[in-house]
Amino acid sequence: MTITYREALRMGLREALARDQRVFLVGEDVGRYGGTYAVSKGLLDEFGPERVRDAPLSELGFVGAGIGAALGGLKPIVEVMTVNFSLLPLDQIVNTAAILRHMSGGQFAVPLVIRMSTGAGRQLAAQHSHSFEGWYAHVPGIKIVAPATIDDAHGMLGAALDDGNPVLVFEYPALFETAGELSSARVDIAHAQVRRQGTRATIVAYGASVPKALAAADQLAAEGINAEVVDLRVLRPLDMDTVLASVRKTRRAVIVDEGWRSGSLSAEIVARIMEQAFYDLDAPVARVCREEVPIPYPRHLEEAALPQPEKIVAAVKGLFQ
Amino acid sequence: MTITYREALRMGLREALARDQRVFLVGEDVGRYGGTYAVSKGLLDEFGPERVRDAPLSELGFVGAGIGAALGGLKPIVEVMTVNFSLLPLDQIVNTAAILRHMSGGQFAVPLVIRMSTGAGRQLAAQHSHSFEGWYAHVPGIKIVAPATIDDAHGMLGAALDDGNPVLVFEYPALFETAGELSSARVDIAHAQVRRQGTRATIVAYGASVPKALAAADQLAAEGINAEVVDLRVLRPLDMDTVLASVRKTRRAVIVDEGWRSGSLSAEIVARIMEQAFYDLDAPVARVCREEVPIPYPRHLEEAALPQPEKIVAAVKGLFQ
Amino acid sequence: MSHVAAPPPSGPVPFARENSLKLLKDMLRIRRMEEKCAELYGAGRIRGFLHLYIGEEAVATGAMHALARGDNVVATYREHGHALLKGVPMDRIMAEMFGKKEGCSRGRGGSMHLFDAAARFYGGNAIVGGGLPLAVGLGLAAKMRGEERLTACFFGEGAMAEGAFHESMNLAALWKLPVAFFCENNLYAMGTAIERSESQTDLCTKAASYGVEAFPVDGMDVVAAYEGAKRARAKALADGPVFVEFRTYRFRAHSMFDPELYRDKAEVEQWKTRGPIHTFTARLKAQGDLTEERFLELDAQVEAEVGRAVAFAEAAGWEPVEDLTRDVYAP
Amino acid sequence: MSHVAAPPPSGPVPFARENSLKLLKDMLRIRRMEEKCAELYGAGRIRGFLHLYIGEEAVATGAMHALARGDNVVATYREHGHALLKGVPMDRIMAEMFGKKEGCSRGRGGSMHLFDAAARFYGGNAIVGGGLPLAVGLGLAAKMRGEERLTACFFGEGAMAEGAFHESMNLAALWKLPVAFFCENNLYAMGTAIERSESQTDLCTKAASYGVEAFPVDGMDVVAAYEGAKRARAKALADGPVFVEFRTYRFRAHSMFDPELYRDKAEVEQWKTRGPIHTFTARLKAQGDLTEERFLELDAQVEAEVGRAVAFAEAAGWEPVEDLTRDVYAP
Ligand SMILES: Cc1ncc(C[n+]2csc(CCOP(=O)(O)OP(=O)(O)O)c2C)c(N)n1
Ligand SMILES: Cc1ncc(C[n+]2csc(CCOP(=O)(O)OP(=O)(O)O)c2C)c(N)n1
Ligand SMILES: [Mg+2]
Ligand SMILES: [Mg+2]
Repeated sequence: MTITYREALRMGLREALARDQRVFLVGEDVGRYGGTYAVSKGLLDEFGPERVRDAPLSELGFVGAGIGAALGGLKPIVEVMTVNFSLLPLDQIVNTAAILRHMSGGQFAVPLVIRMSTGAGRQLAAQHSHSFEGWYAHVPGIKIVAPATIDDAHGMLGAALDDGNPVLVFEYPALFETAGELSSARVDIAHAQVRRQGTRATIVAYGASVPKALAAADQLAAEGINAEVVDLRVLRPLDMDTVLASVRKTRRAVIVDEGWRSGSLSAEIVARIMEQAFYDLDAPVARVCREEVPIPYPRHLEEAALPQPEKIVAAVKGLFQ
Repeated sequence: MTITYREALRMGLREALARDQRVFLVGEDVGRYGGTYAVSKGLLDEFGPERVRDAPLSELGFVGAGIGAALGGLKPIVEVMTVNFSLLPLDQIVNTAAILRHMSGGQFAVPLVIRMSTGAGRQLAAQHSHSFEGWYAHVPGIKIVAPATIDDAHGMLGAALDDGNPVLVFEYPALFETAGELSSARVDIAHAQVRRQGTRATIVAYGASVPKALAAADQLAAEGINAEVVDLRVLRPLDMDTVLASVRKTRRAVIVDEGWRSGSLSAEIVARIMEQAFYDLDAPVARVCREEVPIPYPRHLEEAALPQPEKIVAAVKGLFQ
Repeated sequence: MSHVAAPPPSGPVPFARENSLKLLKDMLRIRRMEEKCAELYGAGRIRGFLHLYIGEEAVATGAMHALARGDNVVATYREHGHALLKGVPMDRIMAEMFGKKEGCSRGRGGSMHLFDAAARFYGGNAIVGGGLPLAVGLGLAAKMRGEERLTACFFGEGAMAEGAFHESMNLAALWKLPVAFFCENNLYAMGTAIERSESQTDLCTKAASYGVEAFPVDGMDVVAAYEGAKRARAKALADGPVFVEFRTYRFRAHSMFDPELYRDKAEVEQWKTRGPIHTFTARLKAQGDLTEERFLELDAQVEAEVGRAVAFAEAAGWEPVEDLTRDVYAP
Repeated sequence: MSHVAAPPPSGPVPFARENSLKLLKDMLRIRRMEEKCAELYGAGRIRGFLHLYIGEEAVATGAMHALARGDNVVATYREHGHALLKGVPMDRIMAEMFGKKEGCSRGRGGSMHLFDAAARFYGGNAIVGGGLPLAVGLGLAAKMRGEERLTACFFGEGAMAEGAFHESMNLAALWKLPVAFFCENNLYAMGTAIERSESQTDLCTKAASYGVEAFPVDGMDVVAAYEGAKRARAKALADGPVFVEFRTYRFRAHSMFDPELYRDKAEVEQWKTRGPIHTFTARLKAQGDLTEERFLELDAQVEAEVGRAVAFAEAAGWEPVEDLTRDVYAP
């Protein structure tokens, strides 16, 4: 079946709501409006206003309420409309959801999923174009997933609900219109995945950067450089085995990250390669990240600020100089 | 003159308030209570309640008000009692203070200083022991400083107020009782500083980890390893010239960071060394960081979770294996 | 909270004729500028999010006429009208919408982020509630510097559910700051009707609980909006913060992406009978202050201004990529 | 808001004698346990932050007696009393204070982070206002699952300035959740007196602005506290959220580090005349429900319990370092 990334997300939501009465969806405009990006469209009619629950503009309040509802025996899916607004409830995520199990000596589980859209590329300017996946990946006690494919957009939500930990699911509006075949394979939220086999360099990417990495690999192949593309998929805990296996094979790597370069998740990947595969490298690992600037509105400047296939191509070629 | 780190901070505040009528201090309990850590004790009597202004518990509100006051022509020093509470106003810091100058095309400056205490080590448990300096260092548009010495505790505030950008000053309760000589030298907020000369390995640290790094270097010296210690001082923008000069000399490095290992600032330092000094290294760079766990209350577990001189010593020795 | 519109504003307009015509013309300037923006959005000249103020023009028009030049204004992503009437030139607004470097934010902000230091227009904020603490700080600065300067802060009724509203109201009231909180209650926050967003739909009761003077105003009536804002300004400069609920309605979708599943067409049509421009026009005509010719003349002047603004924007240049990271930090 | 204490609670205690003695004993249990904690803090056995509830015992005691076993409680860093009376055994609390693995949070939380799943005691939260949204969620879960279960949420008056308070009240009211908001108004947030923290010092007026039933209760009188909490519980289970302002006072410093520069000794002394334990004792004696011997006997029982708890804590073990990262994630 060929569906879009958006439809895959919706299908995942519908299945989760249908499968378990404890699951409910809460967030701003998830119901009557149908979701800002129309992801939850139709679900209000199907499941009613208790289980597809519109919340007022109060991100701290309803994320915290989601945590409480999880403690109270439900399995909430909280939608924070975009990552840009997720700084408002960050305290609840870091200081309650992430630590409660440990701090209570293992007594309390928080089986919660928080979904949010993330990333730039739609000319929404500085306050609506953040990529904070890397920030969240810094926090012990939560898991972070970044679906880049149709199968992951569909399947990661269910896996996240089954996980028993608070899981943050990052969705990429830049991918919402992409279409592809939905397979019947179950997805896990434990492993990175090689999306394209290659021998001469490894490109590590996640989320909306994955298709960019694949496009770059196509171009490189045309120029005779056979690059492998690893989709991280899970940003915490990192599956370094898959990354390192690829790097040890190719001996060269470029990390692509839509976050600002300094302190982005790409730095952690580089540091781990340094720590664990230093002697396997034929060249220093390179990074392609967001420029260190608030994203400007005009298209040419936004494009210049973000990772692009050409920049990835250039970075890979740079590994051979 | 020998004074404590706390007294040096207070002296910096007093001088700033005395020097410029536009400067004022606002935050929870900075006035009548004298500051949670007694840093601002006495300033209310000296400067009055308008300029040493107690704020209600509303971090988002008064940090945002500080930004507005800066726009309105004042030079606010906003105290967020501890970094742990700074997640509440994070949206104002990231989505307004950091981006306003750029997003407005250079029209609006935000000459604001935000002070907060940070770090663990006082058995305050999971919600009161965070180290988020690295998170802040990810954000373009703000500067981040971390005084580790008496001179820096005294002088960085004035330099921050003169800077013209929003500057976050991180203060270390773990160092408040340390005493030392106050010199008359002016400090900048642009450079890292070599705190101990060495030849065989570089230890990079900041904040409360600096004395730990120095203690480790003493121990290493006793064992015949002459280590150099670099105090980062400024966490954004990073002064990599000083770090790289040291690493190129010693060819080995350990980065110490009180933040959780994955995605801490240490990763960025490692990544930059990879990018810029890969061929100068004789061994992979190592890291000594916080374990990936919410800080537990008992002393033995807290100590086990944090960087300690012995762990730094072991990491440096590991570079030679 | 009833979503049913009251009867259209009517009765004599108590202003000198020239003032009335200025108000009318300013409402038209917002309307025509935004109609043009919608058209340009369709044509792909304007991108990103675009939130139109159409239907709500009486609020910004009445309020801005009540403010002094030296007053500060803080607004939201639905701020084209506020920027224009606070004194940001239309051509610079239009260039900003295009993303051109002659735009009022150098093209970097677009529709949601209009700024103008000279006009004391502090934006343009795409974080709901994000401007409120700023306004408190601007008010604090004015007070500490001994300036006679109001800060007016505009926000939607949806923003009142945010913690930022609560903290800002409390701070402004505690510190007795010269801040006017201008709530534009258009009954919806995206698709969320006020009764699903506020447990207390009487917004003035809510605001009064901070010990702040609060009153409602008919936001479809530019006369009431002007008088309400004027009263608020005087009060705020004398005694500290004031809250005004401007009862209004947006005639268009929330943004250009909104399928409007959440409200009836009939409700929209009913509110349109209270449209601020045609009702004001009718009242002025009724009292002999306006003829159809004069109206058409004004409208033509406005259309000409819009035309010039579009031409300016079209002719303006792009910021060079080399300047991408300029202004991230002070030089 | 006057900081002057009202006359001490007086008049007949309308409970059966055994109930009254149980209330008295529970107040004593909190008091003696905390006095011991203060002593142990001085001796370095307890570390970190320690916030004592001394003076405020009537609130938690009255409230917990009004709750059912199956009710949920969410509290703050000043929560020893709440934990104890919700059913967390004193020895496990004391072991937690020591940081021992037999502690109710495995020793990881200490004073500010007591937890007990069996007692439905959800902490212990060192972020001011942080527990309020949790309580809303617990209430939502109870409602969606059709359980007859109250969630009681305790917080200080200082927390009411936080956005978290505002958002939580609004959500609970909108969704009509069975949540009791129990505000412990002790007039200070650290060193900040209520009139510098709230523009509206009448907290019930403030709470009522959310469309929530709100009433004040004398928090120094365990009779009033019990009756207030009982009324709140019934109302919340039937109709949705209720707010109760318990007017109380802390006799000790904010935490063990506080030099108390911000209030007069005379004010503290005056409030001490209203101390919840000695006034209740006097009333029971006056009506013949208590003799001095019986009081001493109760007190001795309590002292014995405290002694056992300390012995338990002393004997308990440390969590091994190998378990440091256990429970970060689900197994
Ligand atoms: C903090 C935050 N949350 C959510 C959004 C998405 N959003 C943009 S506008 C809006 C509705 C705001 O409604 P209201 O305050 O009534 O203003 P109106 O649009 O009606 O003028 C929402 C939910 C946002 N921009 N910021
Ligand atoms: C978000 C946050 N800000 C600041 C603090 C520091 N702090 C701890 S307790 C406290 C005062 C709280 O006062 P109140 O809510 O009245 O409770 P009380 O201590 O009087 O019981 C403050 C400012 C904190 N823990 N959390
Ligand atoms: Mg609205
Ligand atoms: Mg208090």
